[in-house]
Amino acid sequence: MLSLDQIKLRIEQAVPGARVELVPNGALADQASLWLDAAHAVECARFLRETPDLSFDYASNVTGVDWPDTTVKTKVKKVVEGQETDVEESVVKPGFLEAVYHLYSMTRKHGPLVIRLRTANRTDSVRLPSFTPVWRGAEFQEREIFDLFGIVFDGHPDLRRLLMWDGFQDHPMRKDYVEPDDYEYEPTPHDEVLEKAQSRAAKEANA
Amino acid sequence: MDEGLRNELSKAGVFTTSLSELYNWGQKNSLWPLQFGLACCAIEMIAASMARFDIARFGAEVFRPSPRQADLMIVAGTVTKKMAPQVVRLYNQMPEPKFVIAMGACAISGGPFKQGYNVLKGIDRYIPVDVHIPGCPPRPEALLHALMTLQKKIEEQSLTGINRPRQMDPNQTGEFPIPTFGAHDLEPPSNPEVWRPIKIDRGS
Amino acid sequence: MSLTSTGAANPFGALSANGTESVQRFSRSPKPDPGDLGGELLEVSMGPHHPSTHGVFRMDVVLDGETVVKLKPVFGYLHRNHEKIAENTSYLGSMPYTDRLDYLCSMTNNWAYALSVEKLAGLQVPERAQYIRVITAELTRLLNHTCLIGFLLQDMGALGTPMMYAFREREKILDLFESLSGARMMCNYMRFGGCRCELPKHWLEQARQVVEDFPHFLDEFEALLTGNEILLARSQGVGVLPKDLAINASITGPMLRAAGVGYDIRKVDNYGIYERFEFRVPIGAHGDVFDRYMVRVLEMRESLGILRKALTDIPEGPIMDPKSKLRGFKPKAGEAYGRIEGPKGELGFYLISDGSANPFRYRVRPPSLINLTVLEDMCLGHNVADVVIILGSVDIVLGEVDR
Amino acid sequence: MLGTGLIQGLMETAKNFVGSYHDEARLVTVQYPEEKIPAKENSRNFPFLVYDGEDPQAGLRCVACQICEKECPPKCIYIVKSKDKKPDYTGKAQLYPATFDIDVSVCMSCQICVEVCPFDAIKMDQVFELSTSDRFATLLLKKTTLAKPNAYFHQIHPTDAAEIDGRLAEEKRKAEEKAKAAAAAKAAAAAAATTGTDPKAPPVGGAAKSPTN
Amino acid sequence: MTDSAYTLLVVFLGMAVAFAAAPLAIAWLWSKRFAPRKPGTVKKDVYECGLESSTKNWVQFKSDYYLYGILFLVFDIETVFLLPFAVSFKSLPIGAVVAMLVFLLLLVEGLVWAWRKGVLNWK
Repeated sequence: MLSLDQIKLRIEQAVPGARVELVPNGALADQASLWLDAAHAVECARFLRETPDLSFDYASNVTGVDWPDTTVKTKVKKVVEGQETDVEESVVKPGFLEAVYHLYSMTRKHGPLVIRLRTANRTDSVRLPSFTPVWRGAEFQEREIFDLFGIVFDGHPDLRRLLMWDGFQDHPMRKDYVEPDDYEYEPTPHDEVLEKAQSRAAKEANA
Repeated sequence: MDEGLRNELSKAGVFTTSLSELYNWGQKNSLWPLQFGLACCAIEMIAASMARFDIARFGAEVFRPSPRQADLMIVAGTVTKKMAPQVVRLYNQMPEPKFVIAMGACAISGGPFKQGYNVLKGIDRYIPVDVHIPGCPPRPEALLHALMTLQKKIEEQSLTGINRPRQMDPNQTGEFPIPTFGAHDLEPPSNPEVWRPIKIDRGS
Repeated sequence: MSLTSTGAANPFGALSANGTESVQRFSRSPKPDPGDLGGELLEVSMGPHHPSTHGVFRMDVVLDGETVVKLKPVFGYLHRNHEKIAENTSYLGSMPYTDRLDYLCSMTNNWAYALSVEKLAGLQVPERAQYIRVITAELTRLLNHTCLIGFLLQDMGALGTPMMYAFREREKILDLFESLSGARMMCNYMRFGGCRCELPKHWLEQARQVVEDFPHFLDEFEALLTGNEILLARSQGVGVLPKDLAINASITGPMLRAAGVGYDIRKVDNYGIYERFEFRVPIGAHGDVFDRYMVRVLEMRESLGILRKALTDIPEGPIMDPKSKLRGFKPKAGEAYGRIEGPKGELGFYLISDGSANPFRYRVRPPSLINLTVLEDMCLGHNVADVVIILGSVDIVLGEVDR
Repeated sequence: MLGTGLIQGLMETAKNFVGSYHDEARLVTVQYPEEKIPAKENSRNFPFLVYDGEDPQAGLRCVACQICEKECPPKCIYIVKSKDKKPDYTGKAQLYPATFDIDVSVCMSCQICVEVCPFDAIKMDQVFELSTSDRFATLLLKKTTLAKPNAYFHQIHPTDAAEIDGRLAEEKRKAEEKAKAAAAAKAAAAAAATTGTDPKAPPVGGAAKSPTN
Repeated sequence: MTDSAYTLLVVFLGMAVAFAAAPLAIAWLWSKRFAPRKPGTVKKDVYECGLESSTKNWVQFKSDYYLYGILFLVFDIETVFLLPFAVSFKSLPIGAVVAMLVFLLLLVEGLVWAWRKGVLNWK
């Protein structure tokens, strides 16, 4: 199988204007991934599937990942009223939603090519191009990501909630989803369940 | 009709019984379970109905697919919030002398999936449960032991008086309200008539 | 409405379903005008509580008489939030939950999860543990395929008899797993870097005994089923899955091999020590229900070959990598995707770790859910009774479909 | 000829039917209440607490370290530490659990608590006949119902019990040796102190080595 | 009352009716005394795999079912005629047996014709 850089070059030649970046993987060197920009993603996907020597014809796994906003604390020297003090500055890095595709080739039998698509942010612009027209195997998995993470896939033939009931609001697999508090009878309370039970008891006590 | 007299008569070949004993004896030995498998416990329920752990010896091997012909509902597996209205509707559609066995940790209290957002923490929030079987999944013999517990419980039923079964008491409810789907949880989260948890005083 | 008999190939010409290629999608007006003999379209939901759906799976089927016109599967009735719970539990704590994913094959679920965590943390597995993993995985494959054939024949109407035979064999294998790991179905036996406990004293002899008796049972099973005309009539030419649609729809496992694509992850990835066993991968020719049945029967015979070889030359030695820690296991930040050839298809675990004791993202690639993508394409034009058999031949387990 | 497969299948079932009268392999049914499948040694159902000696509360091996409470995946163990201490098998003063509840209706019998317990205090039982009609009272097992003697542990898991007892006895022996050595050293120091010289006070007798996991 | 031949018949008729009506009466008494009626909207609802029956199910069926109905009816009546014959065919002369065989043959021939015609084959 070609190395990731060669694939990156091949994609950039084949699809003019496509921005492709390499995303390193801390734990496993051979499973680094390629980030594609949303505009040209579908042409890159078709290119990856059509070219004979790559022929990634099998989208094995489609996963949704929720990267919340991270506050990065940086120590920075600042002059405050004349003295030189260390001031902690926390910069809030905006989070995003991500769809990760693991592609394999059944005809060439070569290993995972990991493709990442990222949304602009987690709140209003959560649209991504759907790969279902290219690989039909991604249909249900993209519906599951829409249901549990909230990424809207343009071009998906039948985008509905896959697992939760239709009247369900919010997307439960996001990190900031608040569960309904239905632990009335809790004989072995633990950490956050204990806090919920105590806050509920307090509310009932003064209510 | 004390026991001593009954023994002599039976030695002499005369067998006496009462109407409720006959009714209970008939009912307990022909419990027809509803074919209602949800998850892993359903496979253990099927294993219990196969050759090795023969459930037919308790008269319960006829698994009726439709609730109209079943009188025992074995809730075998995790009851999720999306499935709970269907479980309560099936329970309501069963003819009246009906019993419920909550098989497995998930059916009793949500079990290992208790912290899930889509898991109902136990089916006794909406329907009355007669026998609980802990275990994940309980062994097929545990299901047979539960059937024996249920049969003992049916044996002690009396046709009249205060602790007669629910279906014979005209003023007890014959139907349990079906929860509807809300924004994050079922509306109402539990049925107060059926779900009366005790208060655990944790002191600390 | 022409009343000419269609000379189909197999013996019971009159009773079998006709070909599927020439079915054109026709949309019938809601209220047919009085002269037309055709009825209206009937919407039926083979709902969550249905004897033929192997659990709580729902299909909204639109019928024109007996022929299926549209079929939409509905999922989520057993969505137990396994991935959300795994994000609040340690790596070791999620291992017993993997037994509950595909609750017919717990050992292969454990292996897939252990394999991807070993990839993530770079752990080595000693020789003896690799052999034990191959033995338990192949026993699980036998278990799963016998159960499936029992359920498939139950769907076809052979109420009970094949299931009784299948479950009698399953109990023998479950006894082996219980004496090894302690529980019949939920073994929780593999750890990251090896296995949890050593084989009991006589376990290997009992396993060899079971593996020797199994071909006798298989011949009995095939004598009962494979030649059976009713099985042939009801499964040949039913639910045909073309080869290129199978690849494009990411179908894996026996369904894919029945469609004619020889893709078996044991041969492709060579994970574990599968390159030491030579076994053939059965491939079907037509991709219909009968081919899926035959591929699974032949796969069981191949697994027996692997088991015989593995049980003879299992070495002595440690079963756990001494370096791997049980508690406080914190792999370094990064991600890994490990996959194995489960009895139902490619079972993969995609783990993203941020260096803490709990995984940041824990994703299971469910072969049953993805194999259902083509359920509608296979069922169009068939009778409702055939939909039941096609669903049975896809071999779904709801714990894995809905996770 | 049409139907040979069917007849072959019927012959198969006939063979099985006749076989079920004499062939042992075909008689698989276990008549549950009367006959019981002999429990396999490793088989596990719900945890129980092991105690040495006679008094269940004093002999408990559990020192309320709450490792099993943290590691339990479905979080079904609840432990409250005691205020005072009691001597454990090596004589060292250890805490003990004031309340130790296991909610059997949540437990998934995965035996992770047994694996992570450094004091071999919790083991897996083989009792599975726990079906009750009253959920709240009987399915929350308290410390009193959980505690079972070491002899019972020997009865259900002979090899594990023997190996653990060997290790515990060996640690007890080492602890006693250390205590004896410490006592001898203290006696020597006291003797030295009385003879006027004031050697540097020898370190206080080493604490008994905590049992290794 | 005059013991004409019919009194025996009337008594026999009364006993037969009583024999049939007795269990029904007991069941009715039992349900009135021990099983009070508690009808509910959900209990009366159509059972549709646990779901609420959304679409209307009184829909105009395809005509092919009609053909199956007719074929079943023919063979149902045939078995009804076979019953008395099966009870008494030992004491019947050869002629009656041949007549019944002709009757059976006609029906089997009808089945073969229908099968050849592909009527059983669902389009």
